[in-house]
Amino acid sequence: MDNLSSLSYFVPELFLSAAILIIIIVDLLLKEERKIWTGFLSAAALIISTFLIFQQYRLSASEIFHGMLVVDSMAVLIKLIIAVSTTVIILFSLPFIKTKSEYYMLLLITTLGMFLMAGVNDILMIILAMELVGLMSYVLAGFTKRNLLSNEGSLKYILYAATSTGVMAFGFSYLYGMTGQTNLFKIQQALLANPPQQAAFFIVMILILAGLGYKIAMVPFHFWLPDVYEGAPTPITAFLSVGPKAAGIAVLIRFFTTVVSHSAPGAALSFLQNLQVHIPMLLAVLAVLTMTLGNVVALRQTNIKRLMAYSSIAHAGYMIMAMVVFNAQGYQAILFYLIVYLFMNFGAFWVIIIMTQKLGSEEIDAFKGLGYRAPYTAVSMAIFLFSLTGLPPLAGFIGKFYLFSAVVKADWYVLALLGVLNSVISLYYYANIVREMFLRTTETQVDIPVSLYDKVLLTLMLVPTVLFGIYWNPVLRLTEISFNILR
Amino acid sequence: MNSIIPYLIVGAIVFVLGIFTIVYKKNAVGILMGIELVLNSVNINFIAFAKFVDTGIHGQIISIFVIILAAAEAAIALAIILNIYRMKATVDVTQLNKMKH
Amino acid sequence: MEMQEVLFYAIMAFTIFSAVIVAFANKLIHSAFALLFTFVGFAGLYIYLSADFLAVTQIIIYVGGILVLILFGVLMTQDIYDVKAIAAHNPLLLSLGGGAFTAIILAVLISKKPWFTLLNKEFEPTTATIGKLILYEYLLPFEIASILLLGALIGAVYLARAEDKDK
Amino acid sequence: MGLLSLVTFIPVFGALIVLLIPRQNEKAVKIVSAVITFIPFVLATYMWGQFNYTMSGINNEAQFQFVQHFKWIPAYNIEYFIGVDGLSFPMVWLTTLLSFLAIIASWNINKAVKGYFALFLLLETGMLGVFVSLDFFLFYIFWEVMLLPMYFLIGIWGGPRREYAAIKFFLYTLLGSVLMLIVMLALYFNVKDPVTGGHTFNMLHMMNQSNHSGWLLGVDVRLWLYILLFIGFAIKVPIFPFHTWLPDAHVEAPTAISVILAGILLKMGTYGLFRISYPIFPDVAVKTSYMLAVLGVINILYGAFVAMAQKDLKKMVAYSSVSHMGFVLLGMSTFTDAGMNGALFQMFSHGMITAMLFLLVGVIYDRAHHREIAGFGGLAVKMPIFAGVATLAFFAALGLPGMTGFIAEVMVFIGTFSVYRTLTILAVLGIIVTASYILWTVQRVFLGKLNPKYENISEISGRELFTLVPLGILVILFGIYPIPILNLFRASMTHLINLIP
Amino acid sequence: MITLALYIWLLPLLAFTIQIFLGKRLPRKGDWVSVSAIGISFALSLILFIRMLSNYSPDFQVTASVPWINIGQFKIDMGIYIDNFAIVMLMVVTTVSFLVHIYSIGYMAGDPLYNRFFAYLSLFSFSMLGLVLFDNLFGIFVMWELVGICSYLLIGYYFEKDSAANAGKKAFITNRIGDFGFLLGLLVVFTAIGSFNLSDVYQGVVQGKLSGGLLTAAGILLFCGAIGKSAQFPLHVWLPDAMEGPTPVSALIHAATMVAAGVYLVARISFMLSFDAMLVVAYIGGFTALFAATIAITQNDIKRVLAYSTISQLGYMIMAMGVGAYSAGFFHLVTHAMFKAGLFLGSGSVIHAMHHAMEKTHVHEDPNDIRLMGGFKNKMPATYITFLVFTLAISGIPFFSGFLSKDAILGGTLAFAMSQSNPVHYLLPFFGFTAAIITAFYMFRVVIKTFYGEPKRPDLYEHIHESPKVMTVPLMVLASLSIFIFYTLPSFNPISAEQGWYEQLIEKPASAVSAQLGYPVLEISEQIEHSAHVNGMMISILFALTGIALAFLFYFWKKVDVEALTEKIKPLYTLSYHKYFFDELYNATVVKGLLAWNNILAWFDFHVIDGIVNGSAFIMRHFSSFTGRFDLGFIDGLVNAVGDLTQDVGQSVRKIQTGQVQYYILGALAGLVLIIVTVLI
Repeated sequence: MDNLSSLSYFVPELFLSAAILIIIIVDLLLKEERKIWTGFLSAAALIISTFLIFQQYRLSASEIFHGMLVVDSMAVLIKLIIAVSTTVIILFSLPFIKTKSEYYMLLLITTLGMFLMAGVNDILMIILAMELVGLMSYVLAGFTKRNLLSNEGSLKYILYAATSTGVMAFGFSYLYGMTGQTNLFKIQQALLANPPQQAAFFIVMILILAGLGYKIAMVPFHFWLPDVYEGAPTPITAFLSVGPKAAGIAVLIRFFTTVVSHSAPGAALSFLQNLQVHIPMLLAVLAVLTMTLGNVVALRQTNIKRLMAYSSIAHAGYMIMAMVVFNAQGYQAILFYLIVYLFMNFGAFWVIIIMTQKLGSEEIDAFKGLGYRAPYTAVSMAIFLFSLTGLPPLAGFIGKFYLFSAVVKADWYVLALLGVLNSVISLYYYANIVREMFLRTTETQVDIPVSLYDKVLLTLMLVPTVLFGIYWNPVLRLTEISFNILR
Repeated sequence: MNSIIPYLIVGAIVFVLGIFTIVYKKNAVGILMGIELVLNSVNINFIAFAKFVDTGIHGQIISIFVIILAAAEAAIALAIILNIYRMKATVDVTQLNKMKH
Repeated sequence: MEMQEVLFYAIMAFTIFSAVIVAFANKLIHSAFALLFTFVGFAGLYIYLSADFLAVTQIIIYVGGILVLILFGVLMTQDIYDVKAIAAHNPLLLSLGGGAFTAIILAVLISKKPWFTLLNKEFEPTTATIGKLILYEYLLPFEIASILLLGALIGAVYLARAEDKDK
Repeated sequence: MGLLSLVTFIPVFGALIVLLIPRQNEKAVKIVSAVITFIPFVLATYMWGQFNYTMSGINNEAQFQFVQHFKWIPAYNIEYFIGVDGLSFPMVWLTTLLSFLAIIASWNINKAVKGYFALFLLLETGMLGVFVSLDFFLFYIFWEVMLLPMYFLIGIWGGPRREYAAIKFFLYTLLGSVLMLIVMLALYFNVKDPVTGGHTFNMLHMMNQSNHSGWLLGVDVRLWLYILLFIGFAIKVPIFPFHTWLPDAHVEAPTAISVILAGILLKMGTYGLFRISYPIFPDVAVKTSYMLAVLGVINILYGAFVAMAQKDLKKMVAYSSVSHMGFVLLGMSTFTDAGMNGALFQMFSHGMITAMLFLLVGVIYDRAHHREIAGFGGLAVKMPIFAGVATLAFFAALGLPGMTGFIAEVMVFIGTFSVYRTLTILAVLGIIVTASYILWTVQRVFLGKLNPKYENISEISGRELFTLVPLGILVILFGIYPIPILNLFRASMTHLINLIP
Repeated sequence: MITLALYIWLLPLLAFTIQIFLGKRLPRKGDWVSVSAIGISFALSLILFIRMLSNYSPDFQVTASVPWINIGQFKIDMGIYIDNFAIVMLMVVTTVSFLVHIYSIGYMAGDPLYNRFFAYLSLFSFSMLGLVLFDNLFGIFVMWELVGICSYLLIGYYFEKDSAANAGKKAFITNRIGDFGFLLGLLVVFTAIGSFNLSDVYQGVVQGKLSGGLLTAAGILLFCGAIGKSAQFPLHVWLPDAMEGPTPVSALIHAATMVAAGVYLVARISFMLSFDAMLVVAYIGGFTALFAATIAITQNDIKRVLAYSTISQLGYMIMAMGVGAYSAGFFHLVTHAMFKAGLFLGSGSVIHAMHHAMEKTHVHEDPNDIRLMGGFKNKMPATYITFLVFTLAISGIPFFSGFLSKDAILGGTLAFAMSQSNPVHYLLPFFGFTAAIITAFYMFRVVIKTFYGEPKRPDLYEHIHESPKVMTVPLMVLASLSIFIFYTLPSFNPISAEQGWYEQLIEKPASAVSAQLGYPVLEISEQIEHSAHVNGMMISILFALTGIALAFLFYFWKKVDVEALTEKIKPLYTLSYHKYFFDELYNATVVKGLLAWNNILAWFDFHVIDGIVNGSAFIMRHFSSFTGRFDLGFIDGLVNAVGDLTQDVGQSVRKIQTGQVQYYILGALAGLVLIIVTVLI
């Protein structure tokens, strides 16, 4: 599709770009104490773009901008998740970041980058979109300039990420060399027409995986994540754990489904089968490693943000696990999981954000006796944590249920078994926080005041976490219409 | 010269040297140089393939964008490095390990 | 062997040699200057690859922009007259090992594919083509790149700006 | 209509009501909770009156009673499908009864009262839900819903090592249930609803062997699934060697929770075997039945021996549960009328007897603040009524004729003897050991010279007696005249046995 | 008839219920409730008994049953079965029980738990009557256990005394061991025949559903119950200790009724005893008879002597069952119930007196010790005379009931031995006759030491008084019941009951085994029986008199220096005095062994099962670089251990996260290389 007609498929992104520019201009006009208005505007822009994205469900799946991007239902849903998650993050940030309008601009630009990631279909666009998200994330991770940890995390992030991107780009260059194409569809056709040498192709895939994997913190490309999560301002930590991850998974799914796996009849399938290297098996091993490492290391964390960092690695592992089946059901499960993960993870982070502020510590010990000092918050936190563990009747369980069901359906029993055992391990450290909150008490039981705003946000996260555990049909319907990938 | 192999070899060697630099240098700016080397190796690959493989010149265009990226990355990285230097008076990454385990 | 060919190999050797210096130089400032030569070497190679526009861009952006930036960084963050401060490195063996493994893998990769049987286009100027492509097929990346630069600008400025009002 | 749903969900609504009561008004919380738990008991008793003894249930929806069946998540064919048959109804009734009594027994809770009662009510819904669910997914949800309240109830209101015990319980049982999750999924994808042709979680469809697709009939997979499922249930029972969570959890849990744990939760493991493992994998069940019997005997003997060595009264009772649950396993491994009914009856009977024992331990603990068996002595002098009730309970536990435990054990023995002779002999040996440790305990606690420390110990209070007497009466009543209970089982058990090839 | 029996059976239960709940509040603490209940039962039994006598039909039987458990293949009916056998047993039980109740009013007066005592007595009566009345083995077993519980409760009645509590526990557990066999026997029977009903079992055996080795096994296993309950070797150890209970209890439960239940059971199941099973029964009984008698010689506690004597006499009965002399054995059960109850009540009377004397003089010694007694015949004439009657009866002197029954047994054993080709079986009459001498000897030892001679403790002697009427009257009644007349009616033959109602009405039950096999299990011709009977009578009278004479020689006339003799046969004496060290043996082996075993298992549970993964965590710690948390012992649980393990792994993995970005990059690189290498190679 040519550029002009593509525009109608590009409305949310266009709107967001326009909004960014407007906010930059508005920012110049605002006085220091009024700069929070940029935040409100950003939130409004995101909410509007959420609706705009929703409209895109009506579009038929198609390539736009000469194959640079595709708009299909999966991309739409991922964009939806991203838009909601950024909106929530902005809501999270409003009480804390009132004067620095750059924050909101950067968030919006990142969001734009993630929107692009949801639909990238060209290796140039992959690099570009990921770098757009990456660059903004580096700045956001180091946003508290006066905080050494924040800066340290940010530096590690950029060095690690730049290297990974370099490696990935290097891999892409070879992929380009093998096919002479940059568009993923064309690459696929070229690969089918002229199958590459196996070993070389595999190495290329792994090099690319290094870049894609770093974004979703797949083992062994996860190293940056704990430090960055710990150092970054907590809202940004929360942000990084959902939005970019969703976008990263979208890219991963899209790349592998289009290039490596193709369920279309005929040659495509035989190509995959003839491939000596069993990519699903490779992913399965990596998934198990990812979740196990995340869970096992999380066991010994004392800093709650760091714990959440490792737990987010584990959750990425669960999602990768469902990817190995390479079918609609797996993708649907991942999308479902992303939705519920958004709520429960943000819920937990929101509690961490408000409580670390009030308790003045990020250590888990500091949560001691919270259940009696701020009951509503603590109970909500417990619900989020148990949901993250995957206990019914909470949304997290349903999410995991679909992940495992996709895996079991494809007869990956051992993988499923390792996955559920990992859930059991994860219970230990999640319950550890709960234990601090409820099973232990402090000498002084002073109530911690929680503002109405905090509570409302908490409830906003809590309701879906519980509701989707009991009645999740709407979410299921949403994912059902959304796992369509153009290829 | 009329074969792609020398270019690929140059690309590969520079890539390896880049990775080596990234790992070997203690100074954050040094690491940044390593990254630039890696990106350059990426570029030469793209351009070489554009000449020897592609019917068009997509590779070259990608290279342009990679250069842009390199510039932006360097700018931000240096900004961060400067920030750290301001606070800690060092850019030695081995000393930036307050967060670990 | 033709002159062109000799020159080609000379540039190649020069590039690699400069890159080696970048990697192994003890002083950062040496690395920085070696990096300059590497960039230039690459520009030379680009010409052989019929990428005239790229060669120029390489010189302008890399040498004129990025390298200056890096030099600036080097100078800002350390005392150039203090020799000792930059002498130390990370474990050499470990780093070499890492590099060696990468090299082996790449050797495998390169050797596996019969690359040389592919077409070898004749030289032709590319600037116009690139211009057309960017405004047609690559319009979107081009626009995105602008936003990216805008964002990088905002970010870098924010980070680098000394804020007196903070705290 | 909807009676069963009412029974199941009244407690959870009660929990909401409790949460709305102001924190200071502890009395109101307690009274409301008692009333709330009493309603399901009344309803369940009414249902007993309506119960049709000839309907067998097990794998035939038409044969279930008080059925409610409608779609819940249509996209995945998850249904809200509940109903009772002779297998589940006695458990439902027992659950409502014990929950009510446990609430009464919780009267002296004074820490975070609201939380305690709300969680307790939630727990009750979980337990009832497990017993009434006929959709595997629903079953699983309820199964897990029990975990959370239990964790908190042990962890917050428990004894000194409560944190350890709570997390141990939690991890163990979660481990078991996640294994079940895999089996559930595997079954789901291999069973077709004969009407719609889609996959289904409906247990009854899973029981119809012809609904399974080919590969699941391959014995290997079935065996593995059976084993996974079995481990899941075994942890709950608990079957040796998965039992080590039990002593800790029981010892640290507050009295009422121990009652629930031992009285109801342990039964869920064997209930699961009856309800799910047997009808879905009858062939594998038959093949592995000898192993089950051996495990049962190990449980009986091992539990009894270890119980004898305990110095802590509550731990002793806890291990006695391990021993007594062995009878259930032994009985159900036989597929004979006497054995299966006996196993079920033992579940019912042990639920009451062990509840009594834990209540009694709680009574002592409230007064003495310790549970060292050696630290008591001669309590019968100062607490004759208590000693009398305790003796009754202990005798019931050792299988004295005239009480339910005896009937159950004898039925199990009769059922087993024709199938596994040597094992039965070993199991019968177990009752000697049981008698030994129970009498020894009775002697050390109640008989002999009064320990001067307890010169002023007070006699059991009316409230405490109120929790014990109904159970005592039932234990004797059904011990002399077990027909009402056995009638409940009969049709279902006969049908279940017929299902086993 | 059935209704009557139900009344007889259920009245004591009613009394128990009233007593246990209301006893304390009733006037006189409600003793009258129990007494009148058992009194009515007694009267009703008497009616039954008289009806039986007047009907005069050996084949009389009435049954009635209702379904109890009925599920699928598994059915148990509960019912009542009344025949002459049962009526006689009812009579015995109610008589003794009634008398003991009355006696207890005096004996237990002033006890703080008076009402509970009567409640227990009532419960016991109920259970014992049930045991007699049930028509099926299952019901019998149930009641069997219930009487065991009553016994436990009553032995441990003075629960504040550790010895009493211990004795109760010991009795119960020992009985449980016997019941283990009983239960297995029940299982064998039910598995083979599918019913517990005695007549069904009979039919089943006749039809051959249960035959051969299994039949023998079933018989022996059921007999195991009797071994426990009737305190036969080797499970006899509990009965002497059971004397810790109040004396009326000893009389009722541990002499007259409950311990005889074993005999009753053997009689009831005798139809299914194969020859081998009978031999086992006979030898156990015979050996016990002699074995217990030898212990009784040296005991100084009056009640212990009686206890061992009871064991010995029960041995006789069991032996009689074994040799096929069922009616003789059962006869001995009846007569023994009367005189042994009498002996216990008599000794109770003595003890009661001693007790009071001791209280008066503030002496704290054992009131049961016969070494402190002597010359009581003047102070307690009624007790003395009755006691003498009972002693004569047990010694087997003509004109007393014991003679009739014991003589029948001895004759039976002799006949058995004579009918068998294997001479080894003469051991049985040898056991019997030897025990008879010893019995006469030790019983008179007690009589002499208690009632004759000089008072050994004049201080106590002064305060010795005859017991109240409420206690002596039952003694007299029992004494009169120990005279031959009652058992030989209507013939009045003092040395043979052959013409009496008993021998006429109580017939040897037909053997189902014989019917199954088609030939008699045990055939003893009339001739042999007759000659054995005559010879046996002679020898037994002779032996009894010899025993008495010896006793007088030793203890009355003191012609033989007992001390010197004791010294001479010190080892034997010690053996006997310490009851052949059976308690010690059991304690050292079974009890200690069991406890040790338990501790081993508990240790196993705690350390191995619970620590299995803990252990691996321990090893892990050694191998991994991380050595922290080393001090945590072994004790953490399985989950904790898994946790430890995973946490340690976590800790090790965490170490990779060094905080240096270059190591991160290297790590990723290494991972990348690793993937490629693993996959490509």
